[in-house]
Amino acid sequence: MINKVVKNATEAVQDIPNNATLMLGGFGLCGIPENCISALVELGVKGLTCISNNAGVDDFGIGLMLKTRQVKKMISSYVGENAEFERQLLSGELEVDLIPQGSLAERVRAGGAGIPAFFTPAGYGTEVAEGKETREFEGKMYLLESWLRADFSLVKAWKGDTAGNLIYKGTARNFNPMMATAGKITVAEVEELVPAGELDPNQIHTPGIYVQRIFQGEGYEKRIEQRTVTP
Amino acid sequence: MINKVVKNATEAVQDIPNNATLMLGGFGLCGIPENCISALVELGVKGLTCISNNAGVDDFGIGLMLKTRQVKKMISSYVGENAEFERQLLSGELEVDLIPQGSLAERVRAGGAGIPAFFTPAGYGTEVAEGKETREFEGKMYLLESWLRADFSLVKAWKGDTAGNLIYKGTARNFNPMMATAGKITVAEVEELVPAGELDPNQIHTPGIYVQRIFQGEGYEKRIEQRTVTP
Amino acid sequence: MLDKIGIAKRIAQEIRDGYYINLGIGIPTLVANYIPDNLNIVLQSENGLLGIGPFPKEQDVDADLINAGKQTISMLNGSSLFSSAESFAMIRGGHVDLTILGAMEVSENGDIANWKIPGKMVKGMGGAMDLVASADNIIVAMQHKSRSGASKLLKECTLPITGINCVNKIVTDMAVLDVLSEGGFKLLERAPGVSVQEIKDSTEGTLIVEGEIPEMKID
Amino acid sequence: MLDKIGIAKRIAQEIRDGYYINLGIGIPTLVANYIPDNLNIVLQSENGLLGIGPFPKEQDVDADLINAGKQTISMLNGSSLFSSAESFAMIRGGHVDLTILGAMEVSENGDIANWKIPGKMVKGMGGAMDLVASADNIIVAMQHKSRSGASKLLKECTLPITGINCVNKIVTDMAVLDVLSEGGFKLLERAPGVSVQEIKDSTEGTLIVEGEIPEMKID
Repeated sequence: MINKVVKNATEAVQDIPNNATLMLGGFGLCGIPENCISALVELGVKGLTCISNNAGVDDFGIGLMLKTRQVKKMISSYVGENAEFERQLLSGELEVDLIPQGSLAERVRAGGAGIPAFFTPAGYGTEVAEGKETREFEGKMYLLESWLRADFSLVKAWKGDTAGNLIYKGTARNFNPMMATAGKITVAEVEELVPAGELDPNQIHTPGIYVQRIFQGEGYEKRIEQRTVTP
Repeated sequence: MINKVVKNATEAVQDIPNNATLMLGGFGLCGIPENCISALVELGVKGLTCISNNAGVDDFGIGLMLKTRQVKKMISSYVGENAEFERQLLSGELEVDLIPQGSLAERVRAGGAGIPAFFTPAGYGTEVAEGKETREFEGKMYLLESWLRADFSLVKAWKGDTAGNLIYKGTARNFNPMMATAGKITVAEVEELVPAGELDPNQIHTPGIYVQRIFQGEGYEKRIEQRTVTP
Repeated sequence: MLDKIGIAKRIAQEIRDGYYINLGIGIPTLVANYIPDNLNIVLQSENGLLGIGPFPKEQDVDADLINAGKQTISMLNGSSLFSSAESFAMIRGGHVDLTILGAMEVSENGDIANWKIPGKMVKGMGGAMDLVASADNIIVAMQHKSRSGASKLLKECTLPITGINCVNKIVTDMAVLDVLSEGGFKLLERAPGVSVQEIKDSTEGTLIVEGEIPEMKID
Repeated sequence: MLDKIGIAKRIAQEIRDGYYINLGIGIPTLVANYIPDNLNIVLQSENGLLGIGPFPKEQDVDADLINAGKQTISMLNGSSLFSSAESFAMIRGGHVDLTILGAMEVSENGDIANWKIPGKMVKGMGGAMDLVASADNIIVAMQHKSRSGASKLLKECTLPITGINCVNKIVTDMAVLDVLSEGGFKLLERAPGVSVQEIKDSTEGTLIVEGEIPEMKID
């Protein structure tokens, strides 16, 4: 098997150029590529287009890259947890393209799966459908959505092996599997990196073919946005 | 959790009417719903449209249903292993619709996923594209394919639980996961049925929401078409 | 007039055995607390989980296990985890039996507006547009009137809409209403102490009242 | 003239370190036996496996583990299993680096015919149409001429085609040829003992011969 291991996040993202299009896995702060985000902030690349379901919070996740003005455009479904985001959007520093969450997920999957466009009912009759082709199938209206792809996809998994196979944990899976398929270069950071052969082939969530670089991350904070407990 | 357990294949398929459209999982004879097929032969329903990657062999798999003339139409990608199939096709008793394997898989997935149509490059410029809409995306030509859905989907898994969650084994997974999503009623037969809670939620291949009936099958033959070994 | 818990309790009565249900943020989330124990239902979380359980005990909190409202949760026996693409495949494919969500406005032909207020910061539609465009059975939980007293059950939505012709039923603090496929709000039940006239006065869209309108029964 | 093993050995020389490869049935399958040990490659089986290993020992045969030719196989360390939809997503999405397949005919603009002969029983295209329409790098393994001596490298395919403008390279028993994007078969190498003239005589489509054509080096 091909060994895809790189040393750390810095090595993994070092060739990401200014104005690149990135996909970043995660839902809220759950399952985000924490190490890669830190390395991007350190690297200081600018003009990034970030495809990510959310935009982090003010002091964590993609919020860290917003603070340093590295993001030119966000493509997301929900960006409501971030005051700095709001400020940059209102001041015109930041562009935002809001996409229904299911369409975002499916457009990313389509990007990885070689499907340039597909019909979905989401957004029909709303402003999301403006300028888009619509069509009726079996009495219901749909609109045509196109694939999304990225120069680099940055994903976070629970376990990975040296061949690039990934296993996610809990709801930290979310957008990571599709994004792993839709990057020209996909970088995976994992909590535990094991030699090829240690993961059960039957239980792999992301086959190694989609992953070009992998490393074991460190110091995961895994912040919780809404800590809700049963007393 | 909802308990979806039925006693056996006979109970699971008893209400399949004549002229129903069925999906049957499997690739060759690997991962086919053996118990359900036997029960269908016993039930004697006629005029079936069967969506299945292959059509079994003369004396096993869907071949058994061909022998009893229960199949009106096959929708498949490859049907080359079956002499009775050939006889019925040439005599006009059987219709066949041949679909590229990837388009078949994706059309079934689309059926389960509420996507009525999508663009794929497979078959462009060939007879498969005849009568279909074509379109260029980024300099490459694609054709529009539509979803496939069924009245009943019959799938085979390795393990399942009473809530309908399924785990497949090896390459017996193949078409089963998508077909499980695309049947109005999905029947799952499993080698081992366990109480809800015994399967790791992180390792489920088919979430229980897609499965309406489940039972533990018996007497699996698991025939091998090409037994190839290293001496 | 019902409070939020009353609305949640009344909606819980709409739930049938065997349902897979997606609950939106706000009042819909409260519905989970009032589902009768004898019903086997499964809650779907669009970030990739079937089988949402109660909030975890403090020692069981797991940052990798949250619901679509980003709250820490637990899983029940028989749960399954999956990607966002699979989750919305499930939603779009019509596999979820019931969707309960909040709204800012509903029109008499079943349009819903719940994602954007002009002039206010746009937060995004999240999964709402997929949910309303895909589900066959949508119940809206909402206040009948705005704080300023304006009806939120309208002839036409004034806010940017989330989806069209999609709402089946509305439970408000004042009433239970069906949205008819041919258009119009059909009054089914009154909240305790609320008269038909009060509901008429609070409904800008076409209200259809046939026969005696019973009062809701809420425990 | 090369035998089947010779064709397989020559194609194996086209493989680069790190490639993910889909091998068709027939000669392509043989290629796996001649890939240099120092290359790390992964074989994809379109029925849902990355990391095909050798045929299993008799005692390890598993009916649930077969390749696309329905042969029992084994898995290597680092393998992964997936559905047919995922498998063709991988193929369609261009993630497989090299596709090697057989053909009945190839035309000088890269069309390939390998699934159907009019008048004979149609078995179906299986995954061939997806593979040829999706792959960026397709090598065809084939005999240069039919049994009756007719060229199989044609100006235009006579059989129903599997895909258009898709073949990049052809390795036959007589020659290695590139299919140029502007059309034409560019002769790269001769099989041992085969002259350029013999290749010319055996190629109906436009053959482009520039300079000295070296003989293949096969171990």
